[in-house]
Amino acid sequence: MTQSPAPAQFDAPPQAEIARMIEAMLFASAEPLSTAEMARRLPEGAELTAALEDLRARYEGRGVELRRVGEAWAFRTAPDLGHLLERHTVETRKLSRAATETLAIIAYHQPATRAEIEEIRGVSVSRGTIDQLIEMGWVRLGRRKMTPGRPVTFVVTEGFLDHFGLSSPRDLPGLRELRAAGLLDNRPPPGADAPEAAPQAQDSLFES
Amino acid sequence: MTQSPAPAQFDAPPQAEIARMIEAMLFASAEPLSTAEMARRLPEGAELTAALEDLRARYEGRGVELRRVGEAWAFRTAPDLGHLLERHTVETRKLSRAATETLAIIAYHQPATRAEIEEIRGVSVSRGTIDQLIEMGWVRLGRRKMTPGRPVTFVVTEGFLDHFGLSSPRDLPGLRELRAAGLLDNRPPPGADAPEAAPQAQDSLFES
Amino acid sequence: MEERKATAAEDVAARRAAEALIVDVEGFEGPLDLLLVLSRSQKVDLRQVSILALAEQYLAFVEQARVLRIELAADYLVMAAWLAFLKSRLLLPPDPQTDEPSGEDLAAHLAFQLERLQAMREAAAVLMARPRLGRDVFARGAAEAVTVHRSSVHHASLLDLMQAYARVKTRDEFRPFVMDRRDLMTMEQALDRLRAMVGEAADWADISAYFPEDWQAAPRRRRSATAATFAASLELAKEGRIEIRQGESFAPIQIRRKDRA
Repeated sequence: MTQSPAPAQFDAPPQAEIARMIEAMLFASAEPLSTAEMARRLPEGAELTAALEDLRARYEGRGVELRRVGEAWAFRTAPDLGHLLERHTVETRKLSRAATETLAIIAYHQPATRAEIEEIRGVSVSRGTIDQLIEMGWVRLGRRKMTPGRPVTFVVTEGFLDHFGLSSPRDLPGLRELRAAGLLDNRPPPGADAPEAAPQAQDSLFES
Repeated sequence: MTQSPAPAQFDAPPQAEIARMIEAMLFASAEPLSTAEMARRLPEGAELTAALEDLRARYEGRGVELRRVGEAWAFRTAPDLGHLLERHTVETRKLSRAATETLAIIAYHQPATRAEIEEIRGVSVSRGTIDQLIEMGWVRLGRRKMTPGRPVTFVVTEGFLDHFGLSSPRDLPGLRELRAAGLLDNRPPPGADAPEAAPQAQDSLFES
Repeated sequence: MEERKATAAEDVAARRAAEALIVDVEGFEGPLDLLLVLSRSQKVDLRQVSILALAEQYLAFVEQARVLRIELAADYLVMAAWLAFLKSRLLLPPDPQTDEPSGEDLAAHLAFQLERLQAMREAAAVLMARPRLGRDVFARGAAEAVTVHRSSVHHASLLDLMQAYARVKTRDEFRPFVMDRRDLMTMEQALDRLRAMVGEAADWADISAYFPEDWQAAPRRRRSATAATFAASLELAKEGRIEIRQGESFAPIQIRRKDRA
């Protein structure tokens, strides 16, 4: 790429100067500029076409290109560099309540069918919720259950264990421990000799 | 924040390619871009300094120039071509003499306290004057001075440098001469007790 | 006639001078600015300005303002007083007894202040004359904003997980409470049973003897039967149909038929 000082063979230094002027005008303009508009602003008798061609050649293959837009001209970012004008930001969001509960149930009861999850949550589980957990790499399909209809089951993944720092789903604390740790709302248990329902339920589910 | 995909997976792109990328980014921005912001958008390991210098040299003498503005860079039209360009920005309010003097004093003496400005001008500085300069984005608060009362100081901004076409406050016209002549010294008046006690010194000068 | 004309002309000139002075005072940015303007009338380099002459000019200016009854701001008068003091210092030989700054030192500092103010004025003018952004120099007109793509990563902690599970599992603890009646004997049941049997009870017998067989063993059932039967016994005693006794605290409670008198 040659620098702008006017080539010696032209006795008209204006051409390089005209190119400079066009360059500044096109750069500063919010809209593409028509040749008529440029000519109006340039000194009289300025040879525009050659200067524009000169300028276009100068920018060829560069980060910015001089492009014809209809009857007008404009600088445009080189098409392959569009990605530089994009910025990707990643927001960390809290997992929704439905997803967290579903994930917890799968972790505590795996392999768990959708029906089992729904029974425990007491509400239906949307497809999207389980899809989201699968997309996140925390849940995957387990073996089909050997019960009528052979429903699919869901289990947690290695990625899940990794993320939550568990070596096995059995490391998850039971209800009694959760309560002892103050993680349950402080409500009196329903009966003094009521069995620890959760771990039993959990076990039975794990074994079923 | 994820990086934009690098064209080459492992090798950092060659300097010419980095220059193209910087050219595209800077062309697309009306505001100066900091080297940090550019580096964030470039492929990892991209050598910025050499590419910027390369690009600056490429545009020397052209209709558009690459300028350093503090820690940032920007393309700006060549100063001699202003007459060709439409003044699409609102004409800046004509600054009062008090405002221009205050701006110059802050620029040349920065960080400058209000007391210092007042001592140099020999009159009190109205709040509105400094507020106006701050509103224009030319002056901002600097660090508090480690003198009694810990007064706030004022410094000029990157916007100031951009507006007046300066790469750094060190490029202020005549700075070296002024310094050599001792005119930027904070010279205490004779008989003043504490050299830092500018307002007191001023008072004593006028009242003794 | 001539004289009167001349006087009128003088009056006009004086009035004009006074008005000009008023305008000038308003145009000055304080005493230092006025001093700087006055110093220019000496037509010398600021470094060689005669501070003594400047002080005299300033004092003459203030005096003129006083004669013309022009109100001067306090700082002009303060400066006048200080310059009068400086003038006396410059004219009198230095007093070797005092360590106060000499007239020359004070004058030099004033000269420095004037030079510094002048320098800053010139710097401001040079700065303002530079090619300026938006007037002489322009930024990219068709700036392209950086498109920001936002994506989300969802996060949950182990604590969130455990709390969610606990929440689900304890939801059941809040269903409406229904008493399990299988192991519960009501007083009515005990009363019915006792009424039917008490007619035969001529001898003292523990109330537990009146429990149904399947309420004897299981502690929970036995507790409930004891409470219900005791309450029924009290009821029958009130009706005068039985007598109750207890040997001592916590000894078995015994009942027998009370024969009517």
